[in-house]
Amino acid sequence: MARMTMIEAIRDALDVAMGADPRVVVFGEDVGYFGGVFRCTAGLQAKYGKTRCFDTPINESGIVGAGIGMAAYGLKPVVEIQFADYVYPAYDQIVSEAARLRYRSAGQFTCPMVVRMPTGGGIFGGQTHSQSPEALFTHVTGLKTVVPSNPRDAKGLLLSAIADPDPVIFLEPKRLYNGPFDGHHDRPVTAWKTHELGEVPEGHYTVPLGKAVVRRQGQAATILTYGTMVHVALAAAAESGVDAEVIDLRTLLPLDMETVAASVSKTGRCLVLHEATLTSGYGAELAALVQAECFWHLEAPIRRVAGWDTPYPHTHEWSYFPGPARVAEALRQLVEVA
Amino acid sequence: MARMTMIEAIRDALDVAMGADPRVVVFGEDVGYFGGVFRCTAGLQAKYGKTRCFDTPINESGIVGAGIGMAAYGLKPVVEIQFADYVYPAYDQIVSEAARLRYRSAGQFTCPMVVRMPTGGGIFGGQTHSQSPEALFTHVTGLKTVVPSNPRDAKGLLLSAIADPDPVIFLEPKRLYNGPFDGHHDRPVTAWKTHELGEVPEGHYTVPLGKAVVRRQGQAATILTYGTMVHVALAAAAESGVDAEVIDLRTLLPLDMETVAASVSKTGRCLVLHEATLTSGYGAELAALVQAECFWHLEAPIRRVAGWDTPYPHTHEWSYFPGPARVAEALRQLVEVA
Amino acid sequence: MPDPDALPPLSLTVPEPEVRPGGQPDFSHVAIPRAGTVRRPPVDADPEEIRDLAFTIIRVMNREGEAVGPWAEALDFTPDDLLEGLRHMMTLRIYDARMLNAQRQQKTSFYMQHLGEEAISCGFQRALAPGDMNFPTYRQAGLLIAAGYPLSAMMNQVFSNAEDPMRGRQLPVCYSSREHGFFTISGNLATQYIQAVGWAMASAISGDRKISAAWIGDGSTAESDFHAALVFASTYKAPVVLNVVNNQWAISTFQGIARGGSGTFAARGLGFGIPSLRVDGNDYLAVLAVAKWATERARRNLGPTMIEYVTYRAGGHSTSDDPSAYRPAEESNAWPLGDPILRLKNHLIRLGVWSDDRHAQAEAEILAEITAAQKRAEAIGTLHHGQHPSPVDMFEDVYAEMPPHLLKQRHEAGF
Amino acid sequence: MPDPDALPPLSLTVPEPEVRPGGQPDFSHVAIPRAGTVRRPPVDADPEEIRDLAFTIIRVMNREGEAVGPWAEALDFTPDDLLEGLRHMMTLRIYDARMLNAQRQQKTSFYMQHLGEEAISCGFQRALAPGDMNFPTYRQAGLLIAAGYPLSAMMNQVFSNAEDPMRGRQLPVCYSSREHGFFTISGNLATQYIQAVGWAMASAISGDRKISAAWIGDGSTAESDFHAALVFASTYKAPVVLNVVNNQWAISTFQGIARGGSGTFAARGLGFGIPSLRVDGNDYLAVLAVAKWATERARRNLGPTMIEYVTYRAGGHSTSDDPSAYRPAEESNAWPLGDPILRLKNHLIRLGVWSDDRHAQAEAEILAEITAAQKRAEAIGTLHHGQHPSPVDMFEDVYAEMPPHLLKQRHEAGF
Ligand SMILES: Cc1ncc(C[n+]2csc(CCOP(=O)(O)OP(=O)(O)O)c2C)c(N)n1
Ligand SMILES: Cc1ncc(C[n+]2csc(CCOP(=O)(O)OP(=O)(O)O)c2C)c(N)n1
Ligand SMILES: [Mg+2]
Ligand SMILES: [Mg+2]
Repeated sequence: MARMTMIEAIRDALDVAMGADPRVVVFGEDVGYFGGVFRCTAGLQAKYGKTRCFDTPINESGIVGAGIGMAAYGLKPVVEIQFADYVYPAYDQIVSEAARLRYRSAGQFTCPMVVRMPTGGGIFGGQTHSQSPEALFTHVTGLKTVVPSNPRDAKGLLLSAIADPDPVIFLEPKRLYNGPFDGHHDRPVTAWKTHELGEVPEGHYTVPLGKAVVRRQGQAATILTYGTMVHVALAAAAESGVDAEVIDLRTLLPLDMETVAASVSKTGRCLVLHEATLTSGYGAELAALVQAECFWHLEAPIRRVAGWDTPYPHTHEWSYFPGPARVAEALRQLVEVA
Repeated sequence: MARMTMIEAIRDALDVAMGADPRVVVFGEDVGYFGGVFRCTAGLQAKYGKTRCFDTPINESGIVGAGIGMAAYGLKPVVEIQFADYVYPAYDQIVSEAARLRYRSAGQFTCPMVVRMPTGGGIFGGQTHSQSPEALFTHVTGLKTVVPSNPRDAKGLLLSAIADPDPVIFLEPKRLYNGPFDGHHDRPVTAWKTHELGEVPEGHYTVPLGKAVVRRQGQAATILTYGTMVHVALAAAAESGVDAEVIDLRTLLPLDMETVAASVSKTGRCLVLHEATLTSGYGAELAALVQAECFWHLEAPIRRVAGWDTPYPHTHEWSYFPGPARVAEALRQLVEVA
Repeated sequence: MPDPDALPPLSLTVPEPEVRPGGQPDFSHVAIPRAGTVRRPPVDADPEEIRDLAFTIIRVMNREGEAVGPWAEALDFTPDDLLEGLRHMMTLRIYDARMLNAQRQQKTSFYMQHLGEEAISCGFQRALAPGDMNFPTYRQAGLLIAAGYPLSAMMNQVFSNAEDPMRGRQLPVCYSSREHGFFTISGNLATQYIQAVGWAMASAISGDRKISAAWIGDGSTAESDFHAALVFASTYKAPVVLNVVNNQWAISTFQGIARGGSGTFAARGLGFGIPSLRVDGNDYLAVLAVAKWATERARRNLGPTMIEYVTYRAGGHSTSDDPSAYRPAEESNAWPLGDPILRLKNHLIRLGVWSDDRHAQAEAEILAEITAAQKRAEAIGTLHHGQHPSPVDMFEDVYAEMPPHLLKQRHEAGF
Repeated sequence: MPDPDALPPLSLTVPEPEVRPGGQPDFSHVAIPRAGTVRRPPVDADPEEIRDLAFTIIRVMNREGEAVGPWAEALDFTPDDLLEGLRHMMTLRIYDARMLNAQRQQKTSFYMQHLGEEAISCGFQRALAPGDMNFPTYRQAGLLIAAGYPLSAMMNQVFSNAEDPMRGRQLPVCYSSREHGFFTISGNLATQYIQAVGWAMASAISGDRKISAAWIGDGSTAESDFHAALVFASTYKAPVVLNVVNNQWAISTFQGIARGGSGTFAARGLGFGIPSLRVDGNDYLAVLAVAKWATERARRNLGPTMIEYVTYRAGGHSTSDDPSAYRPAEESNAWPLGDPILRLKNHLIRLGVWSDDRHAQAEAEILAEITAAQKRAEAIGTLHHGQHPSPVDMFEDVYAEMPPHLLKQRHEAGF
């Protein structure tokens, strides 16, 4: 199997999808000739021509709005928003249009579109290159929301998303593009080629939407997380000495509640972890669901570890980011509750 | 004291604020000459002139964006979004700009602006005149989010919001504009003049932001709610025979956690109630907070009753709306948990 | 350094309509060229060279009911075609009147009429072919009528009854029919303008021959998605017709608030190098003529065209609106472009293929037809009576396949 | 019914720049009028009558370094003023070079330079008065330099050190100084264009005399808030100058993608009835001249003006960008409008107030000044070394008063 970065895996997924289905079209700011500021679409224009992969004007509402029209026509647009922080101008098109097209037309018009965007912090990107807006999508019915944590999943999930008959928000943790990152920003950078999940099968395969995966088996507590934080959680489990089970949700909506409930019912303790700001983050939904489903199994209050409720600051990046030390400390406190 | 509808109370608050402070300006679609599609600004242009209260082009991003510029200048804009369902085009300006101005300029520029909008269902408005998007604001740090449930609070909260040095999202449950509504849509309409909280003091007074109020004392369970659902909760408490304590949160962010925790610690049971769709709704945050703060007091899982996770349907309005029967049933189940 | 103190203080301009209730309606400032006087350039004309067409009004029928000038000459509609067009407009007007009345009787929650604007949607549709797609607003039901969508289906939706094709999920007038080239109407203004451009781009990407038509009101051109649409249409030369229906009002707000300092709405298109025409929206023949010109441009891959239809919203904005609060009640009568149905009727009489009697007879026939259809629809149900879509339907079509959490909620709801 | 099958299938147009890497740069398609040949209308001219100014390029300095024509004549800057302007531009260029270098040494996370565009921001600022407000993008630091904002404050922010006036919260180049008429820069494109209009409206509402200036890049004019700004500015005649810096590129995307079929970006303003000028952005005197014209319009309550500055982004988009991947490396040299610093220098030499020697000396002085300031800033700290703002600051200024939940989080964070 080929070793790939997450960028290469995403590009490969797009290549496989475009090769298999002429209806797949890819566009966004700088994605055409140049191949995207993170190079996720590099080479696609040269291979498939500039009407299948092209640059757009800088107008996120236009990108998504045009994509909706194309999807309704019968194409399968995979659009890129350059950073998740810039998705808000497109929010109306996503919420009021893409998410409701099937419903309000009683199935006459549908929106099989994927909206890809780099998400999360860890690159000193400050307020406008670091945000994690997933909760703003999970609250919107009609959307599916996906966050891969490694190249193998990224390709398989993206192929599932492209095949999906409904709009999918595909959030790519940019700090994972080039290698797994466990929050130890002061240690040497590791590359995907040293990681098992950097092995990406060739050609077409899928990782199904709505299925979580247990990344680490454990008995003492469950960590529910996704994206970059999966790696932080694994580091924290190792460093805290707490035998935590780490669940990589992969798809936030629809959520694989079965896997979640099974784990928490077993461990009796639950830590919810994400980079996004705490209040009304997706962790709130996870905590609300878990306390409802696993109430009688819970031996301690569910803890949430998340980004502080401030804008994502530039210089303070590592005070802001919920790194392994903070997670480990929370884990220890979680298992100490008698 | 004068008896007023919630519309009159809001208009009165604007009148008081505009009279006291020439920096207060009011604008939005149809708010000028005509006085707003719900008449909340009727008479203000005639009284204060068309540069203090005026019609705008139909561009919500422009309304909020211009408001931000004015607020930074030193005015106090109170803008109206015609329906909360139409706020999404302005979402970028609210999230990326209004909410972060103070922070990113280290206090050089601030945004003392109020964004008013009618929210909620119950008027056969279908998908685009019924939404409750509060959770999309509570997730955004830098904003305050307010939802009044009666004329007296509406005026006092709006005056607080206008005085506040930061941006405030002010959601007005449109089904409460003309009278309290407890979800019994098949019963005769009641008017505010028959309700104690329809008595609105004259002139200036405030209801502080961040303070909840107990609308009904009870021992068996706590209902956390706001807006229209306060009245539904009261009806459900009465009809279910469950001695529920009903808390009207009034401000969702910052939340009056003290009042919430005191009540749930006392009753040991908690029901969270809102009109907005369930998943990732504000109720998730409430449930997450309550289980964390009151874990050892909880005798049953926290229940959430909310709008179904579908777009707000037109004809099915009363199957969709979480009315007193559904709440009463949930209450009964909640107290039955042994 | 400049010294601002040397100048008087600034003040804010807030545009106002010429008259308010109590005043005397006056449209003398609306410059109306005589029918037949505006030139008709070839469809591949350079947009810069036809700028004048964005600042005039293309008109075909003169006061005598004659079709005159180059736009008339380019039309290839038979008298029968025009009689059909008249019937579409009459049908829409009578349907509107019935539905308005039904709303007063609480058989529906809400209604929006087309009074005075019938020529635009009824006419434009005639330039489209099967497979083409409109992205309409709530004031273009004439597109459906002219495309042969059954009135009974429209009524079932208006009455929210068990046969509502939208299964009770949509507002009464927010129709949808893929088959009839009518995209599902959004309650959110302007969002669909850019979707229409995307749809047209998709056709071009696919090497197909379908074109699309975007629709927007004067007030809604202020929305930002209008800009998105013009940017994309201009850049990719999308085969789309960008229609702006300037009916002078946006709820209570006169068109000057959206238009600002530009002379016309059509001028907006010029800023993008998009050929832009301004047309008498109450002149069915003029609408046909410009629609043909613009759709031909799109079909010949020459790119987008903007059309501003000058018309007047003679009724209230919706059943929730009373326009006498913000404009003189007589303003509608003073509107100088006349009534689109009367004007086409006069033309047909002038042609010798129609008469007052036949008109009256047609009116009676249509009314009978609509009344019969309405009876059938009402027999199924109306908003508060009879049979409605099942609440189970409420949970369908959120996704292609119902995810577990929604299934759980459906069970909780008792289904 | 039309028969689309009679026509060939549609295809999508995707605009392409004239050349790509490997090709020969060619700007022969850029029509450049001779300096001094474009007329200067009175500031209260009817926008329709000065349409031509949106399709030409106003230029003042000719090849010989002379200031010629009506725009030159209307300037009232002394040679000393111009020498100061030259110094601003030189300062900005040297500062940029130092900061670029500092980024390579990882003293800052990120930097964006102005190479080739210095005349625009350095020049425009001279037309403003205290109290006026710019709403800049990340490529207008010249506004700050010309307004006298200390370079040390800029560096402290670039280095994210303990003296960073933004307390570590903002990106390096996203400066803010209310005192210097420089609104806090947003990382989100175009959002501030409409805010500038709102600010100007506020001044007019208050009966004040302050005006504002909005800034946007060619690529960002595609954003929807650009439309919002033009609509509001046009409707309320806001005292704002709407600046568009057309530096030919938006990261890797050439300006044709944003501009589409319209001849120029200035043409966009015309669609709103806003007087729109196109100016040589590499001609410091031309920038001064149009800035003066437009600000005078604003101050005299005549409403908004749009200015398109024609220039070229000679460097990479940012330190994250390598332009050789998408455009010929030599393109920058082929750019026909020359270097703004050299051009002003030549003019001043021609005037007899400057010389090559004095220029070299000034360069050395400025470099020394900046190097000294940089030393001081670096002594405080750089991104990964020295002293930084306290993480406590991270929790401040989210709200005027810290709400309980944030206080709790601050405690949890250990402060
Ligand atoms: C995004 C959004 N904002 C506001 C509204 C409320 N609204 C509905 S119709 C309307 C006026 C539209 O006027 P115009 O575009 O001129 O169309 P007309 O009604 O005249 O046909 C407004 C403001 C809306 N539906 N969507
Ligand atoms: C809303 C938004 N979308 C995308 C971006 C990413 N982005 C940053 S700069 C840029 C290009 C802007 O080009 P232009 O407006 O021409 O300005 P220039 O960089 O040439 O000065 C893009 C796409 C952003 N910052 N904000
Ligand atoms: Mg209108
Ligand atoms: Mg540029």
